[in-house]
Amino acid sequence: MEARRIVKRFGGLVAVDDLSFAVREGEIFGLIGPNGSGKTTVFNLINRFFPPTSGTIHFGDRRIDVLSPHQICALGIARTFQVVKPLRRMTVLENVMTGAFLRTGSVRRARQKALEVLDFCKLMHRKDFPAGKLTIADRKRLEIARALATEPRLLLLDETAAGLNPRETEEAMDIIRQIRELGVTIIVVEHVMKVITGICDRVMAINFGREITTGPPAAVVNHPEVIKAYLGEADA
Amino acid sequence: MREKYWLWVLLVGLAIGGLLVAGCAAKGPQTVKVGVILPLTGSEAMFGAMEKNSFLMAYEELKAAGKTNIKGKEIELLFEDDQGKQDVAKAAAEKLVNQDKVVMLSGGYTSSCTKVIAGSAQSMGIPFLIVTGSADDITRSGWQWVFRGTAAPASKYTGALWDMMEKVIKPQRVALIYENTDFGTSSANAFRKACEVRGIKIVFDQAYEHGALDFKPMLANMKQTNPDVVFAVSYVMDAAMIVKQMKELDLNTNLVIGGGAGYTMPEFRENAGDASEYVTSVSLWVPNVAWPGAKEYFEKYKQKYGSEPDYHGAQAYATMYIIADVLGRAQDLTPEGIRKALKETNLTTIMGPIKFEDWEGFTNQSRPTTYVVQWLKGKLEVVWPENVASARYVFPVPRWKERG
Amino acid sequence: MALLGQTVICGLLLGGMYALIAIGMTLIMGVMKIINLAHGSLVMVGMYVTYVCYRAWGLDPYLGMLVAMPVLFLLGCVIQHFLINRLLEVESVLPENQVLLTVGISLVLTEVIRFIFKSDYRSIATPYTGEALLVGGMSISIAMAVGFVIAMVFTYLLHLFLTRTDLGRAIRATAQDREAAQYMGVDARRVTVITFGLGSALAAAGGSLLLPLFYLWPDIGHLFTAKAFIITILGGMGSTTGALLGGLTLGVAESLGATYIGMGYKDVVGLVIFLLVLLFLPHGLRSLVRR
Amino acid sequence: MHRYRIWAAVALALLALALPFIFNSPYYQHMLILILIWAALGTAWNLLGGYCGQVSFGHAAFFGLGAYSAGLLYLHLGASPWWGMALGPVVATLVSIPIGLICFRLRGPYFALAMLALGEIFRLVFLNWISFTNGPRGILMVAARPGKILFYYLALAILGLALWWSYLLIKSKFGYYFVSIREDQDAAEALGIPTTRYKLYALLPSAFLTGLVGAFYMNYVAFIEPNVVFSLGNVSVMIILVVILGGVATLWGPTVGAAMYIALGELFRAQLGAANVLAFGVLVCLVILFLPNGVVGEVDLFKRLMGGKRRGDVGGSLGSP
Repeated sequence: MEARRIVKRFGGLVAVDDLSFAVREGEIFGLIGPNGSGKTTVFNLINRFFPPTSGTIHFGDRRIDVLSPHQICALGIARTFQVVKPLRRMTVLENVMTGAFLRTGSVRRARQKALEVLDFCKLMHRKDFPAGKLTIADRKRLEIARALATEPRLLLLDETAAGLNPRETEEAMDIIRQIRELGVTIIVVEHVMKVITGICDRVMAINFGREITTGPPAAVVNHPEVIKAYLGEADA
Repeated sequence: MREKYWLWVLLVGLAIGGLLVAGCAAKGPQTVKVGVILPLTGSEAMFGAMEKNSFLMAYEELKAAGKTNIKGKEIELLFEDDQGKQDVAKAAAEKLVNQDKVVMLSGGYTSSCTKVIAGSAQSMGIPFLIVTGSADDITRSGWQWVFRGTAAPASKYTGALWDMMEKVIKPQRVALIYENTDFGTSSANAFRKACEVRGIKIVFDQAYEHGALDFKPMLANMKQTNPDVVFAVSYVMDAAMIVKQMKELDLNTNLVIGGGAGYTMPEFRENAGDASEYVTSVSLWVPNVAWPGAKEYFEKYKQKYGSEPDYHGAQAYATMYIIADVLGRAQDLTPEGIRKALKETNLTTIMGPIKFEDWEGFTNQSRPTTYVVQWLKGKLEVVWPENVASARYVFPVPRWKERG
Repeated sequence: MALLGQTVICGLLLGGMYALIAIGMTLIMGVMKIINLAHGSLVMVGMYVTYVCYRAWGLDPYLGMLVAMPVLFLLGCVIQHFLINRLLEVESVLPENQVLLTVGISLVLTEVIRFIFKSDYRSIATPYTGEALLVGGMSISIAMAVGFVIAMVFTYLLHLFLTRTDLGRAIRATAQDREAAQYMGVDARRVTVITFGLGSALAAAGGSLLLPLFYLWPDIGHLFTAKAFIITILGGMGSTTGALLGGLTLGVAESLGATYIGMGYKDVVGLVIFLLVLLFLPHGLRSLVRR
Repeated sequence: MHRYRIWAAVALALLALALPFIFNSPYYQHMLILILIWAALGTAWNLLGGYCGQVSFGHAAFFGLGAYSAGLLYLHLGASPWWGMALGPVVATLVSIPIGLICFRLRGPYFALAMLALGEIFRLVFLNWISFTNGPRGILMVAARPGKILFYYLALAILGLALWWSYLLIKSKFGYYFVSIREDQDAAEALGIPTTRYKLYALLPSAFLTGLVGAFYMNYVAFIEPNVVFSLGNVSVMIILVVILGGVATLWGPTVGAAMYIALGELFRAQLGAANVLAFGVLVCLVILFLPNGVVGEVDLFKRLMGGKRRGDVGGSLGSP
């Protein structure tokens, strides 16, 4: 996946400013930056919740910034939401089945697929629970499971570890690693540095929608500009 | 959860039990039941209530005179509410005929409900005597079970008016406005045809939806066409709004003629105030009409219910008299027997003589007597035909600015 | 030319009346995000209160309004507190069952009034009823002009209230983001109750202004509900200036439609504009002005 | 459990077939037909409004179009309005396509109001376009008509069709997609669901069935006018009322709601005189306050009996087995 010089303006505000990056197949790519630096906007541009003001996005050899979100998902890019969006009055199983239906029209096969995914994400014990009544950790996991059920080649994870306790965070990291084993490319947006340094192959730090630096996690996290950006946030 | 459980058990129980109870009328002493379907709730309820009151008043009078006793059985009126909705009217008709076993139906206020009741009565073979519903096609459908006595077909309200038009008004340029209801469009169609026959030019012709706040755009438009006579078919309060706004616009014509309904009612004068003066209208009935009993009805109603009745009430009152007369004459109280008796009716009521005849494509339709009335000094006076006039007409009417 | 002038004037004056009724609704819709089908019935109840004041004490409708508004404020608070808020708290598949609740409320209000006052048409005759100024061949109804001015004053006062007072700001905050407002210490429940009361009071004011011009019967409410919706959407939910703009637009559009297309189609004109705005200007006409 | 449900379904079907003979009076049969009419309308609306969450306040448009298809055939061509049963649903479906494509851009209350406006536009156009529709005078059919039993079975067949389609749709991929669109449109879109297209898939059968019922209504009542069949208050809103009373997004909810609406409405009308509408209004408020998801939606026992939803679930949704 590659983004070329993407820009997004909301009225006078520039949320993403001339950002270019490429994600290699099979890697876990981290995206960090202080609050409001434009990370989630990047996701929203990739799966085209809104169109970029300028610039192009490519997936494989297809230009995807002209497609609609559901077409992008059909191409194999799935995402989770920072503010989780469970289908509240459906059970966990039904949630995941909804994702699985992208690749099959058969209820039986969708259920089978969903059960596999639930097993993979260790949500089996919650399968008949209404999604609206899950704990935060389970909801985050449900987001991942649902996205996985669409059989993506690229998975966008938006703050999967936010709000989780250390043990839950560990579990989440395990799951992400296992997903990569399946051959899925992953982009994570994360605040929790432990996750970034623990699983990412490469990390890009952004602030005010602009790239600060890209490189191996350890280098980026210790980059003076990055520290300044986070400190700046702490001051404010 | 527990209380909810009981609530739905209650609801379902009510629903199932409800229908059974609804149909089974209490079995009282032997009576001759007559079903009357009127709008007692909903936006037409005002007239429904007036008609129900009038029915009851007539019933009491008849009872006092011993005329409600038919071969040893009392007439019993069963009122049903149609809410002004046609489904409900149909349900009411079915219920009255099949559950309550009425011998005949009456009522019918709005055209749509009357049509549906008439259709049901026809297919069930039960006589239906209409009180108010005035759509032409009700008595033009060849339905032998449907009778209309006190109400004229919408297109026939203007009989007396055309006589006066030819002799007195002699209009050149007429403006026609009407509400887009069955009554309004039927009246307008008939009026257009009558103008065509006489070579009168219609310079403005427009329908409106009833209940508008502001008629000025339409009236200002009309003013530009410079009509000498306005013919307007309107519901009660629209009528008041229209003449008030004519005054505000200083729209002067030789005469404003209402096509019945709205322009003759007490509420019209109350709301329009002095703008109602000189407004002329066709009418089926006025309190000071010559038929015996009309004035007494008006006074008695006013005393008893505290408000002035209009021709709708008179229609209901007269209908009750027709019903008593018909049931009294009927050989037997089967539908066929009552139908025969209806057909032979020759009765003078406060609405004039009632005789169910077949004419001009109508069946079982009494020939209406119509009048031209005019608001003079705040009172509704009959001005045409001249032989029954209670006051002399004013024509042409003074301009707005010349009025005191 | 006089015809066009007359048409526009009529439209503007009428639009002012519409606006006052709609402002009540835009407040309610803005804060609660619900479609209140009982709004017209509240207008109707307000008109009856003013009518009773006139009949019982000879109170001019413009003064009777001052009685009707508090009464309706209370009624609105009661409806919101005991009925609608209750429903907001229960889990339901479609939030739209609130709409049905307002249908029920509207039925009940209408029928209760019918029980008390019967279905009779009622109207009042003030000295200024039916009086008009004639300016250059164009007629301006006195009662409408007065109503228009009062409507403008109310709109302005409401605008001040919403922007200058704490309570007003709390209402606006709740309208924008209920959860965020709650985090910041706004008692959203109380705000909704007050908003509904305020909306009802404004509905009563709008009704009272119409009383000298129009007439009254229990089913009159239906006439206003649809208009208020159209205006609310035209103006953008929750915006007082938007409602004013929407009211005037609808008034003028209806008038022009009535003059140049035909009286029967005037409502179609309003509805088509409504649809177009809904589709192409999601935040209402206000977004045109802002740009 | 499964066998038990099949027997229940067979028993229900037999009961439905036998009802007009149990209530062997035209009055009760009329009530039953009205219940079937409203049940079918509610079931059709429920597909779009209940499952897919697109609350339409304009279904009177489809109902009226169906009714007028039959009526206009009779008026202009003198054809039997029975042909309208074929034409009506097709017209309603065709008209629903552009309506859907336009209005599905809108969400929540905006969609509801756009549909409301459309319904009203249809009413006003049919009212004023007198040369084509006969305007407010409506269309009155004067012809000998078959008895109630035939109408009953026809209405039953329509309701059967509506339930059958609903069942097939909600048990399949479509059902899952509809509900996910209702629950969260963004999430659905991100899961690869073309939301506008699936909303249309819910609208098409909904409009088709509503038009079919409209055409049936013309045949049954034999008189229509724009203010009756395109009514906002008496058609569009009442359809929603029926669904919410019975149970949103449940297969049997609309049928139960229709039975309550007609039976209680008629009971009140016949017993309470002028207070009937007031009593009905109070009842509506009570039901919505205490059973916000309708009778079927709230009652577990009922749900399991009717195959609606397993126990342990809240607020009736999918109706999956």
